[in-house]
Amino acid sequence: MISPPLTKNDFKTDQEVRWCPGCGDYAILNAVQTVFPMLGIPKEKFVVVSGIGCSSRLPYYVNTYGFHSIHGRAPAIATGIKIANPELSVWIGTGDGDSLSIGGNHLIHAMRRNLDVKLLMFNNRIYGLTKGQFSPTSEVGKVTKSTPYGVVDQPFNPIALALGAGATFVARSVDIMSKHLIEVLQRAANHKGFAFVEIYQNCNIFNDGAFDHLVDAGIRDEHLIALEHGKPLKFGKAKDKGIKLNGFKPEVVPLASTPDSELLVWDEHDPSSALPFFVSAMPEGTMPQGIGVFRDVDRPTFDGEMAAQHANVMKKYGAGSLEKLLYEGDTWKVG
Amino acid sequence: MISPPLTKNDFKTDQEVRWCPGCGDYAILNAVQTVFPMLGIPKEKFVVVSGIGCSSRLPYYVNTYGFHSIHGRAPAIATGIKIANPELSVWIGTGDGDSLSIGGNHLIHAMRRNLDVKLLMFNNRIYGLTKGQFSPTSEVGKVTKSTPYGVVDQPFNPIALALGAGATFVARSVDIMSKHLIEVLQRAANHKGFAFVEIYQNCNIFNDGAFDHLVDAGIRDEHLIALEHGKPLKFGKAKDKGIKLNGFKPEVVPLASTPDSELLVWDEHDPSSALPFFVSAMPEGTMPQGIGVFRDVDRPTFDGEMAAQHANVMKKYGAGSLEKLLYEGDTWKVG
Amino acid sequence: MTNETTHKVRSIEQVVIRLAGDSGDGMQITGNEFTKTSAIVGNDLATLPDFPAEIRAPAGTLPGVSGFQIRFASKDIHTPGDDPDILVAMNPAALKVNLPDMRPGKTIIINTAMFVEKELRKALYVKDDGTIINPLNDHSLSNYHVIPVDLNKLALEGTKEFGLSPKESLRCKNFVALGMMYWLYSRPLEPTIAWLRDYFKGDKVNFANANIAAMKTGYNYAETAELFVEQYKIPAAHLPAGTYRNVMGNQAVALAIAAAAKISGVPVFYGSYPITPASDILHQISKYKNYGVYTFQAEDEIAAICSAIGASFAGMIGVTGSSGPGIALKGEAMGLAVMTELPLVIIDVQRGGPSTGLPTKTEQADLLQAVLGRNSEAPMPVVAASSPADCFDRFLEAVRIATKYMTPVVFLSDGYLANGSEPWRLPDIDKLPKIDINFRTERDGFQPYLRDPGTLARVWAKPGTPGLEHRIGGIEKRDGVGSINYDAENHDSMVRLRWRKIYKVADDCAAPLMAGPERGPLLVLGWGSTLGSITSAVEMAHAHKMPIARCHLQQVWPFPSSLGAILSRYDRILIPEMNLGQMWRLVRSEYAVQAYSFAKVQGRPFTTGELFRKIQQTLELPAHGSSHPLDTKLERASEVAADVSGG
Amino acid sequence: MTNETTHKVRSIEQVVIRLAGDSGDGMQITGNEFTKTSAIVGNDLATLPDFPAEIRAPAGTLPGVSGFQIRFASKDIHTPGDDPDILVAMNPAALKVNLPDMRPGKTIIINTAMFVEKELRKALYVKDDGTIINPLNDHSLSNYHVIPVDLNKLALEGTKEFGLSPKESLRCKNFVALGMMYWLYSRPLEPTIAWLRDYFKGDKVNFANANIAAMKTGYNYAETAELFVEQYKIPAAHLPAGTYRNVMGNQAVALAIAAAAKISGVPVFYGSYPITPASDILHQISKYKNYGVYTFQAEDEIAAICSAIGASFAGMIGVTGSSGPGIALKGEAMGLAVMTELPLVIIDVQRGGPSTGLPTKTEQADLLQAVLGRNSEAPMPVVAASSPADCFDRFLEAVRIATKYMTPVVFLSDGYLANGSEPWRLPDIDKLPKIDINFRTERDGFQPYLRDPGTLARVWAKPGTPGLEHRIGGIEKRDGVGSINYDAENHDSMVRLRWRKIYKVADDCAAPLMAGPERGPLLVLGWGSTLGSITSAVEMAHAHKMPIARCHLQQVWPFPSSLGAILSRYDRILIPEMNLGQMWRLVRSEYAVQAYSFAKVQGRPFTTGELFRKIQQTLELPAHGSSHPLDTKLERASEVAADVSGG
Ligand SMILES: Cc1ncc(C[n+]2csc(CCOP(=O)(O)OP(=O)(O)O)c2C)c(N)n1
Ligand SMILES: Cc1ncc(C[n+]2csc(CCOP(=O)(O)OP(=O)(O)O)c2C)c(N)n1
Ligand code: SF4
Ligand code: SF4
Ligand SMILES: [Mg+2]
Ligand SMILES: [Mg+2]
Repeated sequence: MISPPLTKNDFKTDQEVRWCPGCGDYAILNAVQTVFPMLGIPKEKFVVVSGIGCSSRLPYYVNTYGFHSIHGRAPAIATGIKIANPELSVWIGTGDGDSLSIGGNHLIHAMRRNLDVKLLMFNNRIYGLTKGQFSPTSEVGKVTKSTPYGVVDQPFNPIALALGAGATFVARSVDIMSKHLIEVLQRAANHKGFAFVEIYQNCNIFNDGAFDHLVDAGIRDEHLIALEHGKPLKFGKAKDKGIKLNGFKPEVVPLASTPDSELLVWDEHDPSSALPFFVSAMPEGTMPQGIGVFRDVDRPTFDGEMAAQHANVMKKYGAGSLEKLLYEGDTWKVG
Repeated sequence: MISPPLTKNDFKTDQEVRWCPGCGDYAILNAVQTVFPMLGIPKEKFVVVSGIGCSSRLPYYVNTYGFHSIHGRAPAIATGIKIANPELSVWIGTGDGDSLSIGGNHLIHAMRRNLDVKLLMFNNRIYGLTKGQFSPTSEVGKVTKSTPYGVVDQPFNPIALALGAGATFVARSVDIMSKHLIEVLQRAANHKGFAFVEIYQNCNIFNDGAFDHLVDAGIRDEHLIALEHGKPLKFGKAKDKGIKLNGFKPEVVPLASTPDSELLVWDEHDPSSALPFFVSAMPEGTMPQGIGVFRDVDRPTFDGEMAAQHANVMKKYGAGSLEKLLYEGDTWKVG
Repeated sequence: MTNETTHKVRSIEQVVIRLAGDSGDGMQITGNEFTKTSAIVGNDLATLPDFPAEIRAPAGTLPGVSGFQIRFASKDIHTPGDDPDILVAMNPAALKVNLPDMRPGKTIIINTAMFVEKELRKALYVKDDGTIINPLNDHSLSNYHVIPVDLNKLALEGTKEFGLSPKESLRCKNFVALGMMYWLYSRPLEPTIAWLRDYFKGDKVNFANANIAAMKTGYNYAETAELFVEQYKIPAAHLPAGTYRNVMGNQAVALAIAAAAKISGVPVFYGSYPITPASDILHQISKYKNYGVYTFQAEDEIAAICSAIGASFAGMIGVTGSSGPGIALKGEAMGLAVMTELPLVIIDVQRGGPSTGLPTKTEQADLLQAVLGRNSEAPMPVVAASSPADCFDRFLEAVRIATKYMTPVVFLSDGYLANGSEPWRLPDIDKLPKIDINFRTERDGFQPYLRDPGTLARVWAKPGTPGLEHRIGGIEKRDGVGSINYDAENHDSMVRLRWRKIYKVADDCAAPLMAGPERGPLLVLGWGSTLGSITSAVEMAHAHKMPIARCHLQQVWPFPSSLGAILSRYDRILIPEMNLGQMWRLVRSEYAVQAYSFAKVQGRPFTTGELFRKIQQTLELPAHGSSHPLDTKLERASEVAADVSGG
Repeated sequence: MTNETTHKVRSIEQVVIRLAGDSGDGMQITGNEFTKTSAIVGNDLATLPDFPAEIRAPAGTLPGVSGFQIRFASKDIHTPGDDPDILVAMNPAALKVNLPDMRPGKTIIINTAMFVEKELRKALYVKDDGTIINPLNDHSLSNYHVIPVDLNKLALEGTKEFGLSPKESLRCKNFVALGMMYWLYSRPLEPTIAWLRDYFKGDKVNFANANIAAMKTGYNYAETAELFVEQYKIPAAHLPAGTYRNVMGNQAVALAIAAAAKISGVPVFYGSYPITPASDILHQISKYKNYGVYTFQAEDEIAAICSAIGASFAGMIGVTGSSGPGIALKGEAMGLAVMTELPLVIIDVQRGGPSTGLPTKTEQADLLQAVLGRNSEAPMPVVAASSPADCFDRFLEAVRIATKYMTPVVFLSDGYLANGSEPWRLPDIDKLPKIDINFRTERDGFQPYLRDPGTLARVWAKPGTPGLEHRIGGIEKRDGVGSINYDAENHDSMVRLRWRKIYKVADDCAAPLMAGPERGPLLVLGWGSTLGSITSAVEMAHAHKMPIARCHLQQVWPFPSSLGAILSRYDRILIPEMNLGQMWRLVRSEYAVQAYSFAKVQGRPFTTGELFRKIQQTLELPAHGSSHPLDTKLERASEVAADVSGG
């Protein structure tokens, strides 16, 4: 039976989307519904898992299998799902609070294990659902509901954390850059292993404009640098600046006076994560922030290795016999 | 009143030390008891906090205030202690399971906040107390009680994780290298902020010799590289090898044919953690593993900033009056 | 604005009004202003906000409706009222959601501007064939007294002079409605004017003026357009003399936290992770840095409680707060606090469950979790607030018990108390309960598990004190010396000691609130936020000459030592709860008494009416009888019968 | 080795022996070998290992003592015995720790080689003035029959020929002791020889031979040195016909996990985080990969249960296991499983608490946590195993309930069951209970909360099934369609529906195990691992002609529907528990009955003797009376009295 190719509409549910008008989440949902039908995966083989938060409403709006679980635990739930059925395409929708605050541990463990799931972290630098407390990505000094005198916690750098935890695919995109976002999600989908995608997302109610200084159409080319495999690192509206290594420090140089050969060349497949870490550590303000794919390396997946181990044991010993198992070892007969 | 200087004996308790004979924990305890009296801190101002594990027995053996808490939660308990009294010198004794498995989230959050505590992670790449299951630092393929067919999880690189989480002081030492260990603990003590110290520790019962290939006296100089601030990276029994940057890849080079000026120069104070991450990512096997201080940078501490914020508010508004607080706003009188 | 009206002003005893609109319509602000003004004119009152569920629904839809109910009266009242006398419906969705609660003959003010196709469609006023229904035009409202007003137009016109955009002008429509209500119930505008002036300061003063103008527009429109047949006056209530303010439960807890630090002289540490409906406590007290209150927003609930335990160890009063799902996460650490015998208050602002449940609705279903929900024998006292203002006293009581007995204490509130409000007669600061805390400093004879023979509390010796170095932890201890101990008999005696310590609180706690005869045919036993409903229903029963009594627990665990005797004096015990019989279980487990359970788990308080009817019915039931909250036996029996007849 | 002895061989009915030594002395291995051999010769038996607490104490110290008690008999027995008939003490510490349990006149075999100053000092055989006490030389053992043997010397000599180092030779001393015991109780050496040959294979064969030689040395020494006056024979017991093996509780659970996967045809997923005493389940089943058993060692207990929930969602049978502190952490996720109505078994191998407590000791104090320890109304069935072998049946029952009713189920075991062992008559594979699982595949009429009207179970539709795409989660649902729903009435009915579903199990579960008369003066009500002690005590009472009865619950929540009637037929109910009256509370809460609590929290099972005495005493107490596990009222009264007289 040949079924007609899936379309975006196939992934829409009858649920009313209940985000605030103007919320960046709509754009992300749109990208997800655009990418899913492109992947050649039957609709019933997708599972969207989430924790709790505005972002975590995602499963309700994507017409496939979904699990809106409890706060922070989506990666753990997804681990069970993938072990039970490695053939499923499992996606996690989560927030900066859900995944980096209460769920931080499950996140880093799923990353080190290289569980084959795609995690989209809607980073709005705030707890949206609970109405505006600071999150682990909020800036120092920020006044929020719970910090009337300003945040004193240093935020995480999510990309650096993911690299430190050993994630095999790490990327960043922006809610309003829909073409870029769709490309990044496709890349994530095609990666076999844990894909961590940070998405700058505007919460227009509790943290409006958090990323404007980076992503506003007018200025973004000066503040974001698109990472492209095999190419030297260049940015600027006029593509007039590049990044060069000075000792062990990154330096912005004018292309006018710098030959391409002196620029850092992007290599997303480097087995070491030192280079992407180096770029992720470039300070906001003085240096552009990377978008695109920071890292994409092949490593055996957790669920794959587990399945392989099962297959090996099965091959070696055959399907276990319950009779043998119970009756093995030191038994004796009475009567 | 001038009290006599403290000695190692002042930090011994009457509790019988209950680790297995030959366990690496003894050497770490010895280093702690050696370093504490050197710090000029009165005995009652120390607090040793721990979770659960063999390593977490540490508080019982150090004669000062101690809290043997629950599994994985030592950094959270320590956060409360430091906020309540920033003058205390708070130390955490923990294991690779306690801090990286169940306690991973508290660990990375304490690091990003730069809580001013010193955390000693006894890394024996195994769960000792529960008798030998693999831990998040166990190698792939390892056969343990819970992995009769070998571990399939990729381990964490604890140094990389700490750097990814933003720790301001990151170091590594070895149980049997007591002089080195004592120096590292002193450096940790002198750091104002979160000090993460990974200590390779031998569990001679459940994972004997886990680090022999790196730390055995005969071979260690070839496999460990001591990081020394301001100096080029050199190692080898005859100090005959160095590390040089090739593009963005580390390379071992013979010093005979390489001038010092071409070597990577160690800078533990670099505000970016890219360099220490780069070194931490050098693969075991083909490259030497760093020991000593990976990173030591100044950043405001969490407890310090919190205290400062309190002081500021107090200065600005004066001590709050309960009368005013209750009676403020819209009140009315009856009768 | 003085009230020189020619309208008939009728004096009435009480009114229940409900304001309902879209989440974006400012209903909560409007309700709060009305509340404050009513409080200032001296009415007794009670409020019940009704938030939309955690998500932000699209404007105009049913899930986006936000409501605020106020009851204000010239007499002593205990609840926000069963059903409204008057409803303000700002849009079709608000009408649709709230209409089921309106009894025939009541008044509904409707903002006609919003009853257009687009909005009606969002509110699902649609027939099966897709055509629109307009309730203003069919006969569905014929049983009500409907007052149609174009609030949008009034807002636009009333604020013309301020040069606002239409969108901005429309935002003032809630103040138009408020002005109308102020006229109808003869309330002064001044308090709200003052508040608006204070809220929109500096370059925002234009908004203050626009809203004031909108309010006056509404006020004048109500007067001149002769919308209402009568104008009402609700005289001041005869409240005890004193200074009053209006207070919500979470506010009262926040104030009590500051008070605890001030009274005891020992700082309070609050470790918390945000969760509805507890977060507002964190928000409010994070401003109290100059009161000796330290707040730490932790990475999760486990870190929150552990940090509080650490702070207690280091000599602050550790407090942690959350709601049901977060408290579930704290169970293991609560056991640690039991074992280490450190003072700690665990605030549980209960919400609808299980799991994520109904986060914005109220429930009393964490009682058994609070009392028993931990591994092994880990007893701790539990106190429960019974009204918004009572949160203040109850919280201080929790701190008193925690520090006196060196024990964790659970303080139970719920969503209804947290966001509901009532007038609070402010306490005399000098007469607040004492919280005496003595840190051990004496070296001689020091042992970490040395006890006060009266309270069985162990000493509190904080790090930094010379000579008292010691170690505590979660492993079983030998009493006194506090060393690790695995002996069988020691364990048995320590398990019992920890329980005995908790039972001591039974003799040193708030007495149950009693009303009615000392013995008789029926006792209504309650706890927590049902106090208002139960009191009203009992008063209604008394008005009907039923000789029933009420016993309300403030200390819910251990039971006050007087409770056993009280229960024995009545023929029937009725236990109404917003859960499936948790107090019913606890009372039966402790006293093996028969009791009737009245269980309702609908995310909202009991109505006085339904409780009164239940009391009536119970009086007909056998003395010393019981009913199971689920009545499963009945159900099973009827299923069997069904099988038989059907098969 | 045939037994051609000239000694008197006396036939006896039963013996209790205890082997005790340092953790390094191999007492658990020795005990297991003795157990196995006794099983093979057909005795009924029960064992009780006693591990040192979680830490590894230095050799020779009191905390380092490890023990193993075996009772074997020619009759049907239920417990490992109250006190040993014979103790083997490998070192001074072992003697000191175990002597209090020995009654006068009993036999003690002592390894004299270790009773030297250094070792005596480690065992604290020291006077106040610092001088050493040697119990072999003072009169402290004069009430016992002491048999001194130099096991070290025997081990060194017996293994001379194998060229071992002295340290290695000395490691064989436990086998010398084992050989002696084998001779004493006329057991064959062959099974142990076979085991040693299998254990030390290949290049380790030398160790096998050395240990065999050591064992024979002990055997021969016992015979030739005329250590014992008599030699004993314990004939085979009259057990029901069948094939037997010895099984520990954790083993039985592991086997049941494999069986569940095999019987149902649906793989089992086990998500767990190691914790004493549950870890061995993980260890064992991680070998069962070819049985359809998937194990995941998670980063913590929360991830463990969440992964199991995820696996259940995806169509495996999700199981998670831990002990008390770990279960406390799972509370929130257990609520999610309730709300999503997914099958899940939560194994709680209870240990001493609260908090870290006494990790290697047993306790029954997680009962109320299992039944009620979660936020809001989150009911789930609870089954409890009552013997090591019963763990197998009970676990399968838990899986049956979980999958039939689509609900989480708690399976309670404890440290005593986990590590204790008994002979298990192996079940006929064909006669194992059926576990029928039908995944929904039919699209027509599919709704995610569609229910079976009989069980109220919802459908199980796993991801990957075309056309059944749906969303589940922790927010309240509208029944049937499964969409998010915040309505008051819907919530009330869903809360009740989830409870009613659980109560249905009351009619479809294992009946209580009854013994004794159908009505009478006393019923002993028990649950869990106390079955053995209670049965023995009841049998003793029957031997004394007391007409008492026993009721043991296998299904502990909801109570089997027959229980109410059973309780009503006896004048007195006695509830013995290794906690402070948790079942006592639960029974009273459900039935409002009077009951006497017998609470003991000493990290070890009841003795038959103490239970029997309690039964005797209770028969003297008033009919339909109660005693509180803490007797706080008595205590309070006496304290008051003390105050008065003292003041
Ligand atoms: C155990 C638990 N703790 C706390 C909460 C309350 N809570 C729900 S979502 C959330 C944070 C949401 O922030 P984020 O993950 O950034 O999502 P956003 O709403 O910003 O998309 C919190 C604290 C909860 N539901 N459960
Ligand atoms: C909540 C909880 N889960 C599990 C355990 C069991 N447990 C105790 S220590 C430990 C791991 C110990 O490993 P590690 O931290 O590496 O310490 P080590 O013993 O190796 O020094 C585990 C799983 C526990 N005590 N509490
Ligand atoms: S609160 Fe913020 S993140 Fe949440 S839906 Fe609204 S705009 Fe989006
Ligand atoms: S088990 Fe290992 S880590 Fe623990 S005390 Fe023994 S040797 Fe040390
Ligand atoms: Mg967010
Ligand atoms: Mg370890």
